[in-house]
Amino acid sequence: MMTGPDQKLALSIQSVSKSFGGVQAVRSVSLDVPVGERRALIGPNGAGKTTLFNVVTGELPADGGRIELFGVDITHKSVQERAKMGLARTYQISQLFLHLTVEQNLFLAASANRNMEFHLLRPWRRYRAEQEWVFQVAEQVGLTDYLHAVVSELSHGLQRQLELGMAMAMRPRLLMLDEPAAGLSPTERTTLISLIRNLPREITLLLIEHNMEIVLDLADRITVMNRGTVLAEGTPAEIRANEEVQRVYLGSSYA
Amino acid sequence: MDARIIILILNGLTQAALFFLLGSGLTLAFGLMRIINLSHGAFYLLGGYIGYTVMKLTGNWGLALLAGALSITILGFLFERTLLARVRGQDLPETLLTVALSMVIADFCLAIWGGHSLALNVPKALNPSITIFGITYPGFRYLLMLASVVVAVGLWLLLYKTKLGAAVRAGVDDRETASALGVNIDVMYTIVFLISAFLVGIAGVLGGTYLQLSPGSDTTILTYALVVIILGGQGSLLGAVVGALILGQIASFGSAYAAEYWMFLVFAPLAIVLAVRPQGLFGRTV
Amino acid sequence: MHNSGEKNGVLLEVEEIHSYYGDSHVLQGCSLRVGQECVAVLGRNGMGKTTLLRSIIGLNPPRMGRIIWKGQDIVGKKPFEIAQLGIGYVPQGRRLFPSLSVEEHLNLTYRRTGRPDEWTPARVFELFPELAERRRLSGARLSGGEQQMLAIGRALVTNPELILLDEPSEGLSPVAVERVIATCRELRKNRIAILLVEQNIHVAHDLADRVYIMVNGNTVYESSAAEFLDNPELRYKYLGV
Amino acid sequence: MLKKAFAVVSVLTVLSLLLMSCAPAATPAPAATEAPTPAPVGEIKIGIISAFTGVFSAFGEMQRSGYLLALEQYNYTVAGKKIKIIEEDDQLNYELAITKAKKLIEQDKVDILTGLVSGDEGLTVQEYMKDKPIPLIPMYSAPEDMTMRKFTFNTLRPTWTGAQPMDPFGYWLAKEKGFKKVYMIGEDYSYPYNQAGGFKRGFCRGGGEEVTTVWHPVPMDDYSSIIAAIPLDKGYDAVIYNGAGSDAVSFVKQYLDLGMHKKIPLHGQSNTFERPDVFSMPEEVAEIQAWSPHLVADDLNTPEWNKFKEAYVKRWNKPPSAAAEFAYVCMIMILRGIEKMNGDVSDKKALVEAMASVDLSDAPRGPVKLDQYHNAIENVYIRVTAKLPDGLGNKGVVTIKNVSQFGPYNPDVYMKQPPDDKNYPPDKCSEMPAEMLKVEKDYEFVPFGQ
Amino acid sequence: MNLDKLTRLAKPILLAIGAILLIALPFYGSQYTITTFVRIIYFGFLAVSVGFLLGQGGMISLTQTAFFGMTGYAIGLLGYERGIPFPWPDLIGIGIVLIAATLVGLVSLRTYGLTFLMITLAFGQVCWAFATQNTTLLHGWSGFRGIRPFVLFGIDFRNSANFYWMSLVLFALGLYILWRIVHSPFGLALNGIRENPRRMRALGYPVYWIRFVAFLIAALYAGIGGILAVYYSGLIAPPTIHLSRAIWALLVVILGGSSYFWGPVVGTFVAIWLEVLISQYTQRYLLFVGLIFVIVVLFSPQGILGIIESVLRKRHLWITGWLKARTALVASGSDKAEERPGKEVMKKG
Repeated sequence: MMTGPDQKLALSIQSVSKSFGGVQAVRSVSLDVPVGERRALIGPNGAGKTTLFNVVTGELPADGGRIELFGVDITHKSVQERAKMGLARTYQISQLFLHLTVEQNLFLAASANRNMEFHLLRPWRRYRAEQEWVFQVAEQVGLTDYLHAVVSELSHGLQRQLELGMAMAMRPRLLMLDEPAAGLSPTERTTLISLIRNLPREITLLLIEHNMEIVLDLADRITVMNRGTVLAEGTPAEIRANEEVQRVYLGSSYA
Repeated sequence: MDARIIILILNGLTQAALFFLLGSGLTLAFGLMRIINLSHGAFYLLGGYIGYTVMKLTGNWGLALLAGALSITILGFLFERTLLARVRGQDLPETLLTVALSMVIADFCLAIWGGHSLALNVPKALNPSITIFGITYPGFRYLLMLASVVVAVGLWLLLYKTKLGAAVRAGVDDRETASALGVNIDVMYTIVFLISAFLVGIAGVLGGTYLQLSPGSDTTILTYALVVIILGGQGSLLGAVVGALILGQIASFGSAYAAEYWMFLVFAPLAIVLAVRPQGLFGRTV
Repeated sequence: MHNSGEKNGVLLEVEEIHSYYGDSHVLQGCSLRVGQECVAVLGRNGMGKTTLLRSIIGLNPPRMGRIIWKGQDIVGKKPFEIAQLGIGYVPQGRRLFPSLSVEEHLNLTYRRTGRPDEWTPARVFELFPELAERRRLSGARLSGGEQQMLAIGRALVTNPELILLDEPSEGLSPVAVERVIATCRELRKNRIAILLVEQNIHVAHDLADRVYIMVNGNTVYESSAAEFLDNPELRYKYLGV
Repeated sequence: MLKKAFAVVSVLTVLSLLLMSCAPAATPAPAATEAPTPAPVGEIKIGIISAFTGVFSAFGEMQRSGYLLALEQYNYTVAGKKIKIIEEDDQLNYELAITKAKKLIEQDKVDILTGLVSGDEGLTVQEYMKDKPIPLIPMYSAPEDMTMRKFTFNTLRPTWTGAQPMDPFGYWLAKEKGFKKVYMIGEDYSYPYNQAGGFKRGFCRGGGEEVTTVWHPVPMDDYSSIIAAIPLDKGYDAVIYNGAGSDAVSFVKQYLDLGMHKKIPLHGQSNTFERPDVFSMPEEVAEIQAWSPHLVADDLNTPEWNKFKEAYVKRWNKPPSAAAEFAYVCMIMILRGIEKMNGDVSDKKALVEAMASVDLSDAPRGPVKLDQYHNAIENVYIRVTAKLPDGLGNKGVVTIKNVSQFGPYNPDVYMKQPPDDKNYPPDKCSEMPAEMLKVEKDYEFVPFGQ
Repeated sequence: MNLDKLTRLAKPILLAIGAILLIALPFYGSQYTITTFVRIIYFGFLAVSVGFLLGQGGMISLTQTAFFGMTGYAIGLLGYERGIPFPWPDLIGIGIVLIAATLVGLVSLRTYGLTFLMITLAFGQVCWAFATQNTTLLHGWSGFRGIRPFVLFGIDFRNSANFYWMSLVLFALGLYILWRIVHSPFGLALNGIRENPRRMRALGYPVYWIRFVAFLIAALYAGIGGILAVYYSGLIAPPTIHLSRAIWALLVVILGGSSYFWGPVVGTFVAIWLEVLISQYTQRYLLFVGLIFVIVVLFSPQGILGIIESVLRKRHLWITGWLKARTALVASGSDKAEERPGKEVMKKG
């Protein structure tokens, strides 16, 4: 279950900080995720998990520290450059192209890093390789029947599946999922978890989730954050046994 | 310094005074309501025309100023309450509604006051030739600059020294939270819109006195006002001051030294400001 | 203790409301009651807790269902009207106004009632002396804990009978969380009802008389706070902890 | 979805409101101009393009009052034929003018085309009409080339050119008033070029030395920079403002505001002090006694003028203006021409000839006849601003009789000169081609009213 | 089935008939009809330009008329006045449009929504004011007039039929190319930006540059329309690029249906013909056009094409419903509509 220490790192975060106004959301966080690992990031609300995500993807600039992606320093690279290096993410609140079809959404994600955005004259449907990849991804995330449906007419669960599909379609090497199951019904959640579980193992996974069930089910290792810092890191068993985590995350220290 | 240069600077300041009256209300309304009132130019024209008619009837310039300002305020109130409030929050329909109103007003003005050029003639008492350091300049223009400074100070006091001003600023920052805390944001909208209409009504009469009024003044004036707020930054009072000063001097020196190109000269600061700070010199990122 | 709501008469009653956020159906028939007490709404992320508070204060009016405040249906009223009826709101993430100073925050929302024990900016400064020291400072330049105090203070000066608190402990240091808890106790002493949305179970544990559990936009469980919070099975079932 | 639908609905409503508001409001289609349907046999169609809306709408309205008066006097019937007019508004947009002209000619198949306010409008439509037989009668449009270097047989203009009143004015200022140097500030477009050209020729011929010309773009709001730049120490006898409409109002007001009239006198071109613009100027305008030339003076007192004025005031309840009189005369010429043809307008060439030979010696402003290029030969009046019983206006000072578009010059020599523009004729009289200024017989000045 | 075949055939047949009718227009249409169609084409270019930005990219630009006028001014200045022979002034004009679009685009495309609208409005007005103020080059209010079309390969385009055919070919070509662009990965990316620029950025798309290229394409179309306009009307002057024209173009796009590819074309066609037809009866034709706008909008905020689509969809439903009833009796075929009841039965079972 644990990946060997000799393996290369997919993501390496070294003392990264980020603050908004007077609030320090992320304080000198360091985190290493080896290639191929499935890592969960847990912690109470406001622990700085989503902010850390945004800093890693480049949507927010880091105040300090260093971020490496597959051994390359990306601290000052743009969102686009990071995406091109194989970094993909999903959002806590779905960020989809609501008035396009599922197929179009997936195609946009699939062709994102293929430098096709300025191909002006050839219809996108004629890019066979991308088309096939879109079908493949659609199948992976269970959307084959909805390829021609307009996204805004899909149910919330299907939209979350598409959110995952969009990230998958980018052929990521590091996939970051921000509460993929947020707001789903139990059946929808089960579907989504199995979709995530069946993702190819070579994709490194970094996952924010509140639901312990999901975390224990999916993660190889868990990092616990609290108030902007890393509190603990370990295998699910270790984390479960960690009293400090219990205290903070379950909030029993004040009892 | 050359007397001519001084006169040009004074001209620039006079124009800046007018531009500030036009731009300040517009920029406040945009900051709070997130709409651009594209009927601002038409308000200017109508205010000026109403002032003109009152002046014709009574011969009292002060009354004309009052009538112009108040009538536009009332019009602004009716427009805001009956039409804009219906599409509140949908910025595009709101904005296009103002376009429609501007066209209706312009056409209405054409029907009532016709196509010729009209101007208010200021009483001599308000317009003495004032000679300072050997430079003679119309007193009315000094009056215009003074009025503009008074308005700027007044707006500043209103915004930063009163509870109303705090409410407006809170609304600009976060209108949802302000309203959830008991601030009647709709009333704020109306008040700001009224201030904006009042100022443009005054500007109409002042502009109709030192310039003239004719069909087409509305779009020209609207363009000036937009340039002022794009330069200065949307929602910023200080921005309106600075934007107006810049545009005023460009207009004055431009029309003296490069009459054929001066409007094009406006393009340059506009492009530079937008390239460096898309939100304008003193605007906040939205 | 847990049935104090019934004893003191019901202040707020939410009946089967359905609210939407954009196209997504967030609240699906959610109901609850708040009397003269502190009620906590618990649940995982994305279950609709924040939307519930937004629906009550009128920022996200429900499309179906009723919200009764002291016998009056307030659905369809504008947020400021609801606020003026005596509901204070402390939004998630504080949401202070960056261009207003601390003092202006309090003066802006201060609503005179004429009661001798009313909350005035001065009384808020008494309660939070650290804010008094920073009264001229912009709200954005306070520390997280101070921001939360100001957010509570500015709701307090509207002199509400009920305060809606949305995750007050979020992102705060333990000391600041303690401060928030102490403040809420102070409010309870002043007979201000509290509707609290929390993720931090211990805050709920310390404050709440009753709890509701929200799952998928619905309140699926209701009990006294102790009954729920001291039962690990229930906690695990609903909150996964 | 509903919200979005409402948004789009409101957008469209707004835009359509906007469209409606663009519709000509000042010109309700009068019942009289609508031909009864079905159209009677032998109906004659006159197409009219004018700026009924837009910045020149004042002229459009005045024109309309003028030609409708003429038509009503004829009861819309000439030689037993019903006259149908089709009015089209071009909003002073030349591109629209050409579209409307195409519509009137290709679609409505009008027999005669008239109207037109501005010079550019006129040249544009003439350009389109040049290979068509339909007669074109510009009512206020004044570029001299329309009846000169670009003369087309079907163009008839019983009104004026830009230079026509200005040449005698310049001559009079130099010859009678002894002016040597004047400073002319003008609007930067073709009509003022032509006015300046006429002025310069007349001024130099009369013994003047220099007309310094300065041009400003139109429209402009603040003239004080330009006024501040007028050199007071270079020995200029006067400033002449070569502009009209809103520019004139602003310029004159600011000239007085800055107190310049105390330092150097101000005069104007033909339209500078015209009614109704002069009404918007300060009362002091009457005191500064500014001169300007035109074909009409507000205190004309001839039987023809008085008769016209009476009818006009009775019909429209306002005093007539030059634009109204011009339109009236044009329509009278058209109707008399049709009358001459006995109502048969199928031969357009004959119709043009008939109209060109119509007797207009009873025109309200004074006798009018057409020269070989179909432009009017008529009286020019030099006037001075004054307070008249019916408000500010212009009192006649001097009459110059029978002025043609060529002035006193030889038409052939005149037409060999390049058209007037902002750099030609030159500012200095010494640089003016000598052969140009040679005349056989020069103007005589008759005191006004004699 | 039969109906499907029919509808599948109907489209190309109707298209072919339409194309033939359009091509043969000079043989049966009146002079004025040709005039009007040429106007539809050059204004169509302008509307397509505005519609492409609005419909595909979600940008409301009020600078498009300035681009429309720039080629005209280039032709007037270089071709008519300086006598530079055809195609050079036209090509230089296109070049100027692209340079101007680059300047305006680089600056304004950093903003979205109303700010973008406001900035493009200001730039459009600056161009207009420049055209009116500059007399040395652009002749201020007068502009240029008397510009005549060219003779190319022995074809005289001063002949209105020839000119019409040329315009038609250009328009067809332009629309075809635009259709390809809209359906290319680029067009899709542009749609993605309209929907959610933030996600597009996270996906790694150069959002700014995609919008920029779209802006250039739109400017190019406006510029080509301007070339046709100047040759056909023979003149270019400031009123051509006034704000009211920009608003008119926006309105036409919304009338046709801004989210449809053919929306701007349909909108222009309808608006210009309405203007022509109604103005024969009343001076107040704009009021009638306005009323028709309101009616269209009440029934479909998606413009005329929105109405047509919803009518067709309803018809289609009705027809399939009818077919379903018939086929149920026959109980044959694998029509999709019949699968549903089957599934339900299965569930129940």
